Amino acid sequence: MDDSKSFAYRKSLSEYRIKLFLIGPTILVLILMNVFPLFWSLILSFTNYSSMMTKKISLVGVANYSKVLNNPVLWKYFQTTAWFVIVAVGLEFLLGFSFALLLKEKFKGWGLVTTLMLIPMMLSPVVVGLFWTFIMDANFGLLNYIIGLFGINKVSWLTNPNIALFSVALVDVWMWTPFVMLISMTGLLAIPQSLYEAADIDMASWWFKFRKVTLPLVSPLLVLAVLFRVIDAFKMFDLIFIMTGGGPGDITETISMSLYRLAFNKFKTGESCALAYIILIMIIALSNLLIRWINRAKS
Amino acid sequence: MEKVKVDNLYKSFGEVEAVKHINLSIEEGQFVVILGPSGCGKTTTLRMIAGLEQPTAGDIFVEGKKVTHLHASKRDIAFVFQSFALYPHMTVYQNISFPLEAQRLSRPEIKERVMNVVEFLGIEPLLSLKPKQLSSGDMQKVALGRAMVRRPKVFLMDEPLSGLDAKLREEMRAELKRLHIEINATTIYVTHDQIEAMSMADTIVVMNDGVIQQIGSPQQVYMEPENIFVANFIGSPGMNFLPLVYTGKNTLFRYGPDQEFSHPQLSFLTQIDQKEFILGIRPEYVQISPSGLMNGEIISVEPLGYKNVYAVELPGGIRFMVEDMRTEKYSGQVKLQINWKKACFFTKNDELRIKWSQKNG
Amino acid sequence: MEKKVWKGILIAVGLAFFLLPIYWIIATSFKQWPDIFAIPPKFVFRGTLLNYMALFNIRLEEVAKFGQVGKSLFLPRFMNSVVIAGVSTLLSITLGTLTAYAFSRFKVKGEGDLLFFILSTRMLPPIVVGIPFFVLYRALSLLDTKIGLILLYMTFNLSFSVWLMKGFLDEIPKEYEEAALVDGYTRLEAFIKVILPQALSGIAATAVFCLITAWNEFFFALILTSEKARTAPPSIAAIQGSSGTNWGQIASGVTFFLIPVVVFTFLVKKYLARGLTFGVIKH
Amino acid sequence: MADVRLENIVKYFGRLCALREMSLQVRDGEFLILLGPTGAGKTTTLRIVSGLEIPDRGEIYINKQSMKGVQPRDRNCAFVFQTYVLYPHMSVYDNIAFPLRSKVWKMDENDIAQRIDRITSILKITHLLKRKPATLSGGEQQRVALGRAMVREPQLFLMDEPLSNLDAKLREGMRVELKSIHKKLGATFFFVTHDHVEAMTLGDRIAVLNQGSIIQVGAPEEIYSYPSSLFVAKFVGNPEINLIKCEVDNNSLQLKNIGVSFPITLFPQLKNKNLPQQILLGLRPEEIILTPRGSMKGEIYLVEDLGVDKIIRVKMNGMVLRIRIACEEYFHVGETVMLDVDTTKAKFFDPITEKSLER
Repeated sequence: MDDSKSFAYRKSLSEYRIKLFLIGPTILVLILMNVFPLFWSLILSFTNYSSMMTKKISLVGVANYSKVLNNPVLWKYFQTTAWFVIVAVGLEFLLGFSFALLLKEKFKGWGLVTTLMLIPMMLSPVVVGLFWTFIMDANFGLLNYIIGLFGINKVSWLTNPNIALFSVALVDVWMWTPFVMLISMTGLLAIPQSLYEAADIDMASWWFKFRKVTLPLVSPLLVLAVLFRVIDAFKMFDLIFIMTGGGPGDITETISMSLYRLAFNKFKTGESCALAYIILIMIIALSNLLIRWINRAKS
Repeated sequence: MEKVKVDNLYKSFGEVEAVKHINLSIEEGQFVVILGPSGCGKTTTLRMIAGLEQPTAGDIFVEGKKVTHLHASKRDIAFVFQSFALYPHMTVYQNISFPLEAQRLSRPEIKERVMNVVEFLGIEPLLSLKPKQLSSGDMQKVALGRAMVRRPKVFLMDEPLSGLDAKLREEMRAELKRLHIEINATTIYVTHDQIEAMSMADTIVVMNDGVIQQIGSPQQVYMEPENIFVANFIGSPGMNFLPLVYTGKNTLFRYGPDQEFSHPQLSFLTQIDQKEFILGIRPEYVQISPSGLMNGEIISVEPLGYKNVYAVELPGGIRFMVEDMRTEKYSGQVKLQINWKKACFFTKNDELRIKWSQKNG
Repeated sequence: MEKKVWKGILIAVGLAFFLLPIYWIIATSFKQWPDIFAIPPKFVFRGTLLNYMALFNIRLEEVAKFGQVGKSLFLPRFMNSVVIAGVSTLLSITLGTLTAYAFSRFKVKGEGDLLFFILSTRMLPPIVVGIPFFVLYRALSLLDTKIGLILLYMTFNLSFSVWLMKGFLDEIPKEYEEAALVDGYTRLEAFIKVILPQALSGIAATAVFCLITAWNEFFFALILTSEKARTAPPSIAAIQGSSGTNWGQIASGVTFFLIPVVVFTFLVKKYLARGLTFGVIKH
Repeated sequence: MADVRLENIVKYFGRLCALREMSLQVRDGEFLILLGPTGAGKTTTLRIVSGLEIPDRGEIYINKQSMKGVQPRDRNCAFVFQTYVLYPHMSVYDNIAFPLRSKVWKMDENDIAQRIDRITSILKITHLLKRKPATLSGGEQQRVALGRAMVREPQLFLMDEPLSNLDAKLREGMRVELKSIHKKLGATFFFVTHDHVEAMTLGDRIAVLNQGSIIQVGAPEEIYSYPSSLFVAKFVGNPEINLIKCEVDNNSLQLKNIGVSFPITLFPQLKNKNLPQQILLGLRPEEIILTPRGSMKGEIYLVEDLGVDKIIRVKMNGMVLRIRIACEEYFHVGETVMLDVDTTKAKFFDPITEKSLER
């Protein structure tokens, strides 16, 4: 064995080299495939570049941004998106948490029932959008048949302007309520049984236990679930694209849908990059909120 | 009239019989310790008395009133959990005031009762802390405070000291004992640690395999164990056991492959219609002395400072533990002398202690 | 007793709410042409495999009798999905596990920030990243190539598998490696012989989540592929477009596509909470 | 076999100093106990000797060879973890054979089988060889961990509180067995524990460690009867030693809050020593005697019956003394008793330096 001095030197080096070898590639890939494209689109957002026309690219400064910012139609689409997020995530929270409370106590077949209920969120939004369009069909749709059983007459879910957005939100609720249910159930099951036994011994009523023990202990996870949902719902594109394509008219046009139309129908690449960056800033704000909350939940 | 009466209590989980037809009656103000190895049914019994577990059969009475199927929240019984079960999101003050708030007492009355419990336990500086900021000793005191503040009819404690380290456990034992002397509350305390049982109990209930082996005072359980299980479970190191076979000739008994000895004290055994017995003798009543009856070889010595504990191998592979207060150390071949007055004799087949009046005359 | 009955009913309603739509589309995929549009909708019907035959171009002449004409490209697209999802998962799992191992076992300077940088790349909305990728891939002629999508899905799943695998590796105590080190093994041997065997269930679960994510992806497939590398999701949506609302064939396409996802869901049901929150929430 | 020398080891974890200029010598073939409260740096010391941890400063020598930069696998010392750390996916046989299959040993299979058979018969676990660790009891797991350490016949056994997870009865049995294995193998045992009873019963010598530095090293009796500092006196011995404040004035010892005084000459340990004004008298519970002609009066405050003997606590105007009496004597709470001091065994400490005065 060579003299131990150099041997020690080699050892500490190798640990540094191991770390570099293991972490380096991932960081490189993420930079190449994420940071670089974003940087590239930032540049494009200051030009009048259009991926279809071959005319010369020229810098237009913040023209794109000002055009986007004071375009009233876009603010309407932001409003539609906000409305969609509030309705969808709100319903998901209420339904999800109540199902979690329902399924807290284990019963025979509990495993099967909970897993079956979690399938919707695992499906591809395209597939869900497709078969819900079929189910929500005005005349031969299953949904109208079922509400008919309760005496409510047929509803044209996706074509009636004042409920189209609600219908899409309903599908989002169908798909993502299981997510909120799963997270709140994890929170409920994490509460040690001995706390409820202690509360029983202390002669606490059911409502007192719920208000003083269950709710405070499960709330961090509930907030986390809602944050995850808000970010996802804000980015919603697939369902809208499949079910209504933003129609009727532009009633259900969310911001992602309008960005898609701007970039891939009208091919105004520069402008769409500018709008993309505005959306990106909002998402980063929301993600920071989520990341800070993840730190709190972890501790 | 007893404070707590357990009448023919039976509990099974599927075919596993956890508690088999036990009877217990506990007087007002008594400190009763239910002692036994893990899995002997002691905690299940305690949880049934508290109402956290429903018995399969049998009844439980508190102050004469039947409470067997009454929900835990209607029994006015306090329960200190092994894991303390403190509410993690509440401060110490809120934890202790929780039971009083649950009964919707007035705010000033809650504050007054909580504060005098807090002073009694000396945990004023902890009031605004959360459980995870407390040491295990403090957590244990807060759990106690939450139980005391309600002034319940009975205190139930499920191995509350097992989470603490050795030194703290010793202090808390003395603290709990002092507490009991002061508030004189009927307490049922469950533990697997025989030192805790011996040092704290007025009465010890030894349980094993779901059955009560013996009920008695610490001295009774230590000096006159009902059977071999109790004799071995109490005392550290446990009692030494030596199988004896009566040779039929006056008081001559055989032990090991072919060693024999006799002693007048053994004469009463000869009158029993059995030939095989087991001699039980505590390590502190076996002396190394030249006039010893039995010989053996010392295989290890454990110096404890104020005494030495020897492991002595007798012929036939039987190992005796011997405690010796003298400072000088022995080794190699020695002779062992038994303090016959302190010996116990068990029958070989049912391992029960032979009670004979003139034996300890 | 009464509370139990109410609970049973509510759970049954919940199950119906979530499962009926899925059952309905599967049933539709086995319905004859007229039964599909029956008013009131038919729950009892004579099943047929016509829709599947049309989907996989089997005995087209028999199918033609029912007016569903035209060659369907579902099978090649389905295979594209399998290849792209499979390869990208393999890449992201290997790279992700190695990186997760480094974060879990070594003290890395600025670990917190690095990890959150990795997580934030997953938060980017596809629509925002889509435009620059379209322009770049066209410049690098990666449009409509399997490699293009594989690279993209690998990146998408890489950050996810780093976080999930770190969660799994953190649960394996460090002492196992240290025991192996003292027993005469190098760190690499210790990793292969002691850590990897215990992490297999974790790796499998992470792989399944990556597969599902890549399998279900729609937006990038829509804008970055057209013919050769087209995956199933955009092509199923296209069925609707081409020959009018051919719901029978759509139903069979949808059913065939969602079966693997349902199977995978049951495989990883123990890790669902963990998988959907980047390993932040453990069951 | 192996001797270990640690020379002023310093180890920081961030700002926390785990080991402070610590030096220690483990003699060849010795059973040395490293005793100290949790957080004293015991486990860190073991990990530094085994190479799992690198000290910031200081030298380690095993058999006079510097271990600087030597990998754990090349130090030929076995490490028995507190939580046993048996590989869950391997059978008991593979767990024990694992070290011998490493590149360092490259032993062929039937040699391994032979050696395992010998080791497992000593440890009485041959019937467990096919089983997976999860199916074993605590005691069995502990023996398998010991087997994995013994199988390579290392020069040095490093043991990190291996008995602390066993229940009381099993621990007693394992102590006797560990001692006999040590005698049989003749290897050097470096054993860490926080339980002073375990230390007293197992160790040939005990090194007391507190907050990263060695306080005292000596045989069990020496540590118990002649503690070099207040810390050792309080840490070793159950129940804890009684400490009484005293004042020295013209060769008489005033026990302040008990109101009694003794002539200094009574205490041979204090002969011709220049004593500080204030000193602390240390008396172990068995060093206070209950006799009718005792010089101190007290009232019994609590009686704890441990079967083999009784611990009674006597209150003497504000101070509580712990006294050990034979189990025959019988007292009840509230009774007044007379006490006396075993002057030969009394220990004296300087309250400021907390050092023993007899050194």
